[in-house]
Amino acid sequence: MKLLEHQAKAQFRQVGIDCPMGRVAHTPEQAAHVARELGRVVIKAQVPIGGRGKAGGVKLAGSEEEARRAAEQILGMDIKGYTVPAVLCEEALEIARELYLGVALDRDRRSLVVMLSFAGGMEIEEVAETAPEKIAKLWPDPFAGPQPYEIRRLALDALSAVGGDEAMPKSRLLVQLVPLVQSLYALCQRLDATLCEINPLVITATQRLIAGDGKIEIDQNAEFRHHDLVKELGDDQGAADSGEDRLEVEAKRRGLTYVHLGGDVGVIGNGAGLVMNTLDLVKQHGGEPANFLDIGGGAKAEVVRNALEMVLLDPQVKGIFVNIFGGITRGDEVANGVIEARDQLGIRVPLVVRMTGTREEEGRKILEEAGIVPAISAPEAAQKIVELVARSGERG
Amino acid sequence: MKLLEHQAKAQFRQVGIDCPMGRVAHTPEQAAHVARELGRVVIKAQVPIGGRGKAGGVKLAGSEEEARRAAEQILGMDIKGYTVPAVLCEEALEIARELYLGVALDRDRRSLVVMLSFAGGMEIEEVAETAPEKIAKLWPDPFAGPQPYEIRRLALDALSAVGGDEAMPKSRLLVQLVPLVQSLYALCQRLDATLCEINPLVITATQRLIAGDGKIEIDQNAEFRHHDLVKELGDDQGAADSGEDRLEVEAKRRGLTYVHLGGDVGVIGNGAGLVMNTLDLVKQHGGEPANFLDIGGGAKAEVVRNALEMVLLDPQVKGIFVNIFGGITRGDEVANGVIEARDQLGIRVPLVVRMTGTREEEGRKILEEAGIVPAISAPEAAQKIVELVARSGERG
Amino acid sequence: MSILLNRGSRVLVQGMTGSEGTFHTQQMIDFGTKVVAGVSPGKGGTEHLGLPVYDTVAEAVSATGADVAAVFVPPPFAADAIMEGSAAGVRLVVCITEMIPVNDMVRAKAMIQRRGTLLVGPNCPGLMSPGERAKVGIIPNQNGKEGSVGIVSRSGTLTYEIMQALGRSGFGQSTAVGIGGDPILGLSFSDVLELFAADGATELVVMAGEIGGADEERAAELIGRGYPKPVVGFISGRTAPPGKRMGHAGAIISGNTGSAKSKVEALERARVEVADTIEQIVEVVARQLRPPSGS
Amino acid sequence: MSILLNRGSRVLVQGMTGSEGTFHTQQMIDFGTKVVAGVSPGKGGTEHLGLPVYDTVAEAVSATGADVAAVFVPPPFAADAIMEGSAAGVRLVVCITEMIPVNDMVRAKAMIQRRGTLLVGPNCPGLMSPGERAKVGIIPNQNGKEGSVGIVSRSGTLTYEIMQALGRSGFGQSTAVGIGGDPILGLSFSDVLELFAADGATELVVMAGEIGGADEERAAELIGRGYPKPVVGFISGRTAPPGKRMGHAGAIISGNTGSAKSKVEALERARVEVADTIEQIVEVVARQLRPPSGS
Repeated sequence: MKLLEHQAKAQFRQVGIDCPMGRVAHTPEQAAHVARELGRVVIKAQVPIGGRGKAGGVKLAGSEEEARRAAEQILGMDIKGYTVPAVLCEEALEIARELYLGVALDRDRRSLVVMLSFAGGMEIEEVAETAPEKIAKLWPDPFAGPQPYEIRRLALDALSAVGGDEAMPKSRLLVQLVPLVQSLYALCQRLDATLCEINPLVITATQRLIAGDGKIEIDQNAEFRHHDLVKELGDDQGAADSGEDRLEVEAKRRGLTYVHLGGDVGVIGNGAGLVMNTLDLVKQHGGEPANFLDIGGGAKAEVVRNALEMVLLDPQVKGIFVNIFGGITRGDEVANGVIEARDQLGIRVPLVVRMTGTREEEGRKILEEAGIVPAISAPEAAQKIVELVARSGERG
Repeated sequence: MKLLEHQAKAQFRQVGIDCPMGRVAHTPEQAAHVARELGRVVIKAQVPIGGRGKAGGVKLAGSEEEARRAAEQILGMDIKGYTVPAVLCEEALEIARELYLGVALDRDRRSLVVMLSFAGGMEIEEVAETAPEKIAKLWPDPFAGPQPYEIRRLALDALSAVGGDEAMPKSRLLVQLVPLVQSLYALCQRLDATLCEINPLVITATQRLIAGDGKIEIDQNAEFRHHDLVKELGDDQGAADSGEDRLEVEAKRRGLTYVHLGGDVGVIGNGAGLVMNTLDLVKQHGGEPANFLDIGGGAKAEVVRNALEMVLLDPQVKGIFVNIFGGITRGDEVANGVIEARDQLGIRVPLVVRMTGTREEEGRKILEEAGIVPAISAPEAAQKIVELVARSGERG
Repeated sequence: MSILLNRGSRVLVQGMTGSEGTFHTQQMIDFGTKVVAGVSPGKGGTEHLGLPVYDTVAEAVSATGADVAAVFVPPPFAADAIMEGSAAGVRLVVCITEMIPVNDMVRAKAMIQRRGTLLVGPNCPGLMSPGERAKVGIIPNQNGKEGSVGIVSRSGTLTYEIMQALGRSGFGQSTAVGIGGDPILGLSFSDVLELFAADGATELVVMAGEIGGADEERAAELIGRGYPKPVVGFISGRTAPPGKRMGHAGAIISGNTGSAKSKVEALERARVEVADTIEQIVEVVARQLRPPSGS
Repeated sequence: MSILLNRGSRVLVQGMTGSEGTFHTQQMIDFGTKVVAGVSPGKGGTEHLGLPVYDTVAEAVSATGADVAAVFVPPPFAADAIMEGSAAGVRLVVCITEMIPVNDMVRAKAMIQRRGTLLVGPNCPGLMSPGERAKVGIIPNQNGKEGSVGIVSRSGTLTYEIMQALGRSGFGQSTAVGIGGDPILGLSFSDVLELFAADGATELVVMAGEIGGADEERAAELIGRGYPKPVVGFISGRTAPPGKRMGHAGAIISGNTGSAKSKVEALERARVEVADTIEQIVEVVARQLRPPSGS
């Protein structure tokens, strides 16, 4: 799960990472109230996505009145599909320099990587693309974590990559960075995060390091170890209507692996690779997949029914392509599930079922008897569903 | 520092290790009050030393009245030199079996060792002596800590060392021991402890694992990382007059490395090895050292004065042997310190100073001029101080 | 011949007494695999599927001489199971379990690497060497067909599809390896390609990648430096949008890395023919190898 | 010749700019040691005692070719300094710092062992090879005298006493090593004994142990299995009571382990002559070696 900025900062504070003073506001009045206390403030949209600044979701306010107006503008605005439910109002920092500091999963190295750059404040992906040498990296031993000497070296590498910096004396920088990096890394481990990022990490005019913004992503697979926290944070985000796709939320509730893609051809299959390949086939034949839905291995009729129901919740779906490879999953089970669902749900949109492997004969026979034409080859089936959907579009 | 049982258990609880319900009582009335709540209780003397049971410091009480009487007997009693300031009153457990579980420093392996034995409840040193095969051991990687599979193996080793056990099914034991050992080890790391011990670790009649007693020793060298905790625990112990040697407490306050030994020949030297050797020499010549006092390297006159003052706080001291090897420490500095101290403190007991190494000539000259006879050889000096003390004893 | 697994491999199953473990152990035995023991902490001393069950892998190894461990334990315990196998000295661990926390895998991977243990998976279907009648994992038995195509893939069902499609055209496998759909994997495409390069029974390799990570690009580099056998490529997830995790934890395009385009291009730069569909894979294989005996 | 340190050793000093570091670095230079650099994080680019100062050991090593690191940094940072030296590839780290948390040392020890770095200390006076004009640590310069006695000891001042007493009778040292008074040490008595065994310049070894731990007993076992040179033993703390830490963190008798009695007996079982006083050490050495040239 992705934490909102203020949620991430609450985690930072717990491990002793300095953050600006501030509070969350849900109304312009609350924002004005915070400005009364803190003076010059920054008002920031709380949405789990980058690029808020460019979208107008971050504003500086020098007075109560300005804070109220800024919050008015930001609250409820749409940022990349997310409706802004709340703003974070924080003291405006005197910025001497902005760094980037992040702990992230490095797939290539099969390890966490600590990244530090003096080219902070901007999109780090852009720096990685255009000036990768400006990002110093450290791959700590996963058991030992980053050692002080490694962190000093990282800092010195980052420093020399920009030819030095005057915002803070080197020794002061090293002394502050060592515990900061250790805390961030420990937090990443403790939360089972795949990303803990401070961007910008601000060097203030008074030579302190303060987390200007925070991003944390908790590994979905590890959420069972953080049940209470994930629930608490999720409730907080959910209550505020964080803009997560409603269909995906529903799928999660149903225990299905579902991704909403926005087209009109519903896709169901067993196995992530197979479903991805099915999407590719639909696209190759000129169709637009509505979703990714993997029913996994060994699915029973009930699961197939659940999946069909889910796909149909998407009003854009004009046809469904079920692609099953029978390994542990049995063709007859799937066929029964499809028919059950069609009959009980009164499915009207075209349905193409491609089925091969274990009990494919039995499955096909069941489908044929129920009036559903099964396909053997996946490309054939893809072509067929795309045609059927196109025709229904002409009709409708 | 050594934690008292109830202090150790408070730490255990913080990491999720089950302990019996209970509270500390400083008066018999308080103890009776706890018994009213908990029913059958155990009343235990809170002193930082083993063997309380044999000394009569642990009693079972079936009623309020019995609890009051037991507390009356235990409070204020002397256990191996410690006056009992408080008792811990705990629910009496239904014990099915007593195990031993400890994490300790293993010098030979240069590592922490986890020890588990089904021969718990008794002095583990005795088991180690008489039936070492009954203690299963695990030396975890110091960065990774003990892994679940290692802990299961430890448990199975301990189990098979006693030919199995019926108090709890094996699978249930394994499931409970894994998080318990991990918590205890993590606590040991977190507190920079050199010992975290649960003895007995009780298997209750209801097949739960509960810490019957707890011992924690925090590494003196790491106390700077646990300043608040050490102060809090120390205040708690100190306020209750835990019986720590008053002279050693005073020496700590003065920043001196001092051990009270109980004889009548005060010993001061520079370097732990040298002082130990000086004690040996005193003993070889028939004397009884009063203390160990190491003034360390490069000591100035002021430190020598402080040390002499400290040694004289011990009323049993009838003579002082100062043994200095001049390396970084300079003979003239030491000599000046000795004379200053003698004059300002009005030292009356005999003083023998042996001095060699850097500026030994200058030092000896200063001493001679001030009427103190210096010695060159340490054995000679030892003989001399022992004689002088013996003579003063005859006189006194 | 084959890679990783052969007729002599002695397999123990961690989590054999669970329902998944039971079903698939039976399947492995039916395929001809020498399964010699199960491991279930607390159940040591019992029997299951006619095999002895031990409390620890160490005991199982010393009692049975097992050299391969199959892991079927639930996600919270799977990384520990992998490390246990490694510490007990097995040569190869095959971890079927999916949904293992990624930081658990980072640590397990570091530990087994230090010890030199080979790992296939996690979140994978395992591997099968039909000519050796040896299978570890969950690849359906009926898909196995002895032959000379090496298959390496990140997906389970796609592997089965490819095996079946090739099989129907008469092409069997030397070994089929599903390396898994997670971001942190044991053997990579490159590792398996190197093994196939040295395997006498393998004449051609089918490599089925997908979006996410850069393992396919690394494999392409390896091939580009000169690979002794023809390789047929396949990449799924070409139409997946960035930032969405497509079922597999590892199948996600982040920023500019992991796109199908980058992978296809890298493979083509290495002169690997990349098929668009499974049917095309069969065509290319047929063209590259002599006319198959079965058709 | 000598052990561990010789004329060619190039020494860097971690914490050189501190007061202790400054004083002892000057002493080392005065003794003839090739000190080539200092390391003080944040002070890189400056000069101190006429030597370049670097921010990291890695930089110092690559710029100066240093192969020995002396650690003079305060206890909270000392274990990290040891690991830094090891990671930067120095052959030998000598850690003078005392009062290092024991768990820090457990981890540092595990890390450097993995890398094969030698460590002397911590809480030690360091070592000196007078014939090579090389010293790392704080052994007073005037105590150094070239000769054929190898000294290994857990105590600083006792080492100086022994060096001085032997020196006054004309016996110099090949190398004198103070291994330190902590419970967790780098080189043990056995390690140093093995080095002396192979050193051509060493004719006899004086081994000065003390209460605590079982390193002396282990060394006795080593000697008992056959040691090529005479060894003179010495154990201090014979009168120390159990449970009291006698200055050195390592000098403590716990339960039945670590007593002087056990150590003396173990050495005597290995036919090592154990002296009761420093004067006796000199007597035994004199008897074992040819009449010294200096007396």
